[in-house]
Amino acid sequence: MSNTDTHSHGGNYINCEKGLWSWLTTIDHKRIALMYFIVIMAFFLIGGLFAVLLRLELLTPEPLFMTGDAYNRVMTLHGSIMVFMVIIPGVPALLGNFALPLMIGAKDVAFPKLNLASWYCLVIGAAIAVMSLFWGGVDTGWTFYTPYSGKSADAVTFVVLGAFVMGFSSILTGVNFIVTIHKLRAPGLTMMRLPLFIWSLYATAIIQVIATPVLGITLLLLVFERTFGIGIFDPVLGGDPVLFQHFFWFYSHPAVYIMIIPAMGIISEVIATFSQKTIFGYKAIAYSSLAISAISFLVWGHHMFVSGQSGFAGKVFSILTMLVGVPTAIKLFNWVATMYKGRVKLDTPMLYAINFLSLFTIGGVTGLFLAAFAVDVHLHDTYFVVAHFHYTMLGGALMGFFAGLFYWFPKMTGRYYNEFLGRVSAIMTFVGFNLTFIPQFIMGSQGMPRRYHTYDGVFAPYHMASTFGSWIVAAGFILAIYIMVRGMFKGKICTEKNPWGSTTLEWTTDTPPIHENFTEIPTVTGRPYEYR
Amino acid sequence: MRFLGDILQMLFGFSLPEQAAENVHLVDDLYNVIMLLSIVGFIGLMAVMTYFIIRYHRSVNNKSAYIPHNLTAELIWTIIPTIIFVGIAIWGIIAFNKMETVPSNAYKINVTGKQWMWEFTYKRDNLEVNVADVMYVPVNVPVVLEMTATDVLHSFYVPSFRIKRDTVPGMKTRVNFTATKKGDFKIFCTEFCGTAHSKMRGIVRVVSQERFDQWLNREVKEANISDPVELGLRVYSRNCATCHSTGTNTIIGPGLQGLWGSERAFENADKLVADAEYIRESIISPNTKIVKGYPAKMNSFAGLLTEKEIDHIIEFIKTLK
Amino acid sequence: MAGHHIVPLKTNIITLLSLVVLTAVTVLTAKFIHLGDWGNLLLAMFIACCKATIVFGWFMHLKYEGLMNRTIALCGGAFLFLFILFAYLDIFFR
Amino acid sequence: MSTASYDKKTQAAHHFDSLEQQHEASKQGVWLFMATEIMMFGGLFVGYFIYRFMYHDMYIAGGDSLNWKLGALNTLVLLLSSFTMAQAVTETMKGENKKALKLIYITVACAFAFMVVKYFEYTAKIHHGMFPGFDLWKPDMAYIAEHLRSGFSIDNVDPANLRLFFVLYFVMTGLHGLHIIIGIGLMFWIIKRLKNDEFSPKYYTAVEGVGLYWHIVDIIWIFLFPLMYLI
Repeated sequence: MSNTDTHSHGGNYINCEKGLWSWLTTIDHKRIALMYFIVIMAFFLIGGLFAVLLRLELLTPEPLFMTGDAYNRVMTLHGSIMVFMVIIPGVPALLGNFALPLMIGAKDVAFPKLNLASWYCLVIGAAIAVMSLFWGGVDTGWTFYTPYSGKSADAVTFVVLGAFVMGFSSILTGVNFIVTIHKLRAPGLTMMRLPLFIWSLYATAIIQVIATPVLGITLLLLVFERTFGIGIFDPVLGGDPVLFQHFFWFYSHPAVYIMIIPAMGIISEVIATFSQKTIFGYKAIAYSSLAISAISFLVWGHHMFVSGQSGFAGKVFSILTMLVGVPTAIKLFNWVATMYKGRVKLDTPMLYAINFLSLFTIGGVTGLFLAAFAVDVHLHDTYFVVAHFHYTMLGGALMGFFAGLFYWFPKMTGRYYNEFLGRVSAIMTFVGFNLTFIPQFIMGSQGMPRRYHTYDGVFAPYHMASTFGSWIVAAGFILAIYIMVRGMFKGKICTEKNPWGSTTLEWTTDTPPIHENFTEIPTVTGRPYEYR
Repeated sequence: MRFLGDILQMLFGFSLPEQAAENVHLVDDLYNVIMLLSIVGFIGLMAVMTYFIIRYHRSVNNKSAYIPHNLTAELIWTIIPTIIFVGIAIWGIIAFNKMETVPSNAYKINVTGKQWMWEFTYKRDNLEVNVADVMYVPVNVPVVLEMTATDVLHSFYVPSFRIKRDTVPGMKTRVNFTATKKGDFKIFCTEFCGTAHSKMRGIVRVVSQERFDQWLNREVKEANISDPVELGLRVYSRNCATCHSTGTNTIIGPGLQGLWGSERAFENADKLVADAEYIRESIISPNTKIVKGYPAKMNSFAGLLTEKEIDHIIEFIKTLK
Repeated sequence: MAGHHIVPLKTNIITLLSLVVLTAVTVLTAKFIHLGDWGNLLLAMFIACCKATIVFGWFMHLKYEGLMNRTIALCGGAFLFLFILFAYLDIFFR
Repeated sequence: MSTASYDKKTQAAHHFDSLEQQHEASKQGVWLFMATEIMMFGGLFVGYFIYRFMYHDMYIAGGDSLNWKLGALNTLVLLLSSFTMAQAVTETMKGENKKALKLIYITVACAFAFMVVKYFEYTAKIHHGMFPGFDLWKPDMAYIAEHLRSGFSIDNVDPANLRLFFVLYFVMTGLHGLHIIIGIGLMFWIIKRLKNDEFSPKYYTAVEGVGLYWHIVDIIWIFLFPLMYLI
């Protein structure tokens, strides 16, 4: 039934074609995933370097080695690189691209050329954004709030244009995934038999398609304001800076769910496999992914409780924000319930999954403080918020991302990574992360504001502890990436189709998969997690 | 609720700043309740998870059960979190409403946030007094702040009063509090506003009513003194002090000591002797002549300073030998 | 398959005429009937929505399409409406 | 007429099972892309509604100073082009590539007509100093007062806020014009392929995709016209 294709010949997808040109013009989703790996890991290291520089600078209340402007630029670059170039493309583009067609029994994504185009969008957009460094960097914070971003002499236009182009990478990936999930499922694979990682990619794709265009038009208006001098958000002409915040957060809050829902999908897969037990409440987890992506469009106002938004709007947003917390709580309970009466094994992916469970639970409950109106008035724009979103983004999205990377590593590269060092890196990141961000919660509740280059002496001990923690978490992640890169080239060869004993489709084909994924398309008979 | 705060403080050091205004206990009580619920929830979930990992580890248990779902359990952990979360939201809204209602006899002070300093304007029988960085406030008197900004977004935040509101250029925002404790309380700017965002701090000085009236009378009297150098000092302290020192050291801009009559070298113009015309021009449009080695960071003060005030500054700079 | 429904010329002409008529209606109501600023705005938007649904239905074959494409078109409109609603929520009560 | 460069497409790409599945997939992909177009222009419409609520008199003054007759003409031109595009899709589905080619030519002609009318409108506005960008903003208040409808007075029209109306006017209609130009490019692509006689009743995905895009651009103008010119 699968018609033979002219240019697929022996060997797996990595060595079936040689030469850089064959990689740069590939339309094979697995190769595009590896190309995303290189780009995303490079930017993760650069962003992480900026984070360590920031923490080093904040070791003492007085400036250490940066001026005010330099600190603002490093702070903005850390934010922009991590958000636009690492976490938003991270799980969906890298692991989604690799695993989606394999898990639904398809030969490739629906629009392979579009898939390659979204990789180029990310690379070109990132190049444009990085060009801003040559014109003095950007010092507006990754949120580009007007009127400061309209007036700042820095090269804001470059980063904004870069983010605009990278937005297309996100939109095209979203379109690709929705059509693939709808049209290319293997025979017998109904929607309710889809693995939960596919459900999470589907929910994420909906957000990517609906929310990213609004960011596109917002950034375009900001570029017009800076280049043509039309002052749409400029208060001198009566423009309303709070309107920019509405536009920006209408995208950026669903964007934080683009970051976390795919990671949740990976956690469902990893916990089911490493507990060797059927996932608990399959329907509940699948529908809560959709519920989160639906409600996420109605909650953006909780970023603007104190920004001049009307009190009434704040109250409505406060209640809706609490509602978006409920599906997340349901997922957490279902994951822990999956471990009940299972056969739990603590390999590296499972350790990262447990990192996710613990850190993301803290991230979730601290969200309650910020969603309660009166408490947010006190805690808004303090280090409490910084710690909250690092717990959800780094503790949640990135831990899920690394769990997925280690989980699919044998299938992607056909080699094993060093298991012992993997576990060490999981523990190091957990310890270092908590040492970095628990003190920030305490500082934040005492009123230490965000984005401060010099601060009040009373907060010095907390900053010091946080800086020490940042060294440990940086070492942990560098070790994790080192293990993966070394494993790719020197790891023990893995030809076993199903090293972890999982029941989803991607483990039925050989390691690493051939160009067309399956020699013949499997037919699915039961639900995805049938661990009898 | 008070004992709850003390227990938590003892346990986790999550001490909130001191309670120096009315209605602050509302925020602290809700904060402590959420903290308690979070700690109980988190430790509970982690304990159950750890128990499952140890009890059902692969080395101990070799047969995993087939439990696809359990309706009662799922209903419980859907309904209970919804009730708790929405309950917290409603409590937060009620607390906000109470903090938000402005009593009718509130004393009005105008706050203006400008790039990297706070300015407060008091009205006393149709006379306006501008004060920088330190805001005097009578104790146990409800105060309402009507705030705006002149250039970019700032945010007026006093942790001890648990109040915070952005100051938006072109828009009036208000926040109100009733100070209950005397003393100095820190003001922070919490909306990113550029180079010296972290230096934009001030103090709320809560004093007794008599002490406040005495201070205000002195300020009003000072407001209409005639000596230009004295006035020049006042204008300098309110607008220029953050970036230019009266000595020779650089804060962000060049120091002003010995400026009058000295020769100035520029990045984009040829040298000239500093005179009244040069000082006036560098206040109105600073970027036409940028002193060598300094960034073009200064905003124009056109429209912010009257001609008279610029004259006073020039007189004041003349005295800086 | 539902996708291959051929829309006859007659239907296309009727659709075009109805759109032209509705354009005339919207011009006339806006120019000569004054219902106050909110009235005019809502009326104009209502007529524009009718025209949009006509174009969606007949010109873009949504009437003959499966459920999925209709939900996509509906989602686009619904999320935009929610965005406008919540933005107004802030501006009204400021 | 050069013979078709390759035989009529009867075989789907390697990862699709059938041509039918590929057609449905690409149509769904185009529909998702249309949702992104709706959301992108939606952002501008939200900006328009908010500023209209905040500066109502300025929007009435700005709207009245536009020439609504040209707007109405443009609307009719676009509706006609929508009709010819829809009919072209029908003809391709019936295999009548010749007729479809003629209809697409008419659509391209309408698109050019639309851009020409737009050019005259823009030059008239810039002539009256109403372009909000660079330093061309020298609003000719007399011209605006003269066109202002009864019941509204010119003195509560603040030129600074009026500039906001023209910012949105030029951004929205400019971006819409850009989409028309992209549409013209797409249609030339379809014309080239029609000339190659590539389409057949079994394979006409590209024509339908460009048709959907063109109808969405028409719908955006259907909303833009009353908001800007009439109310």
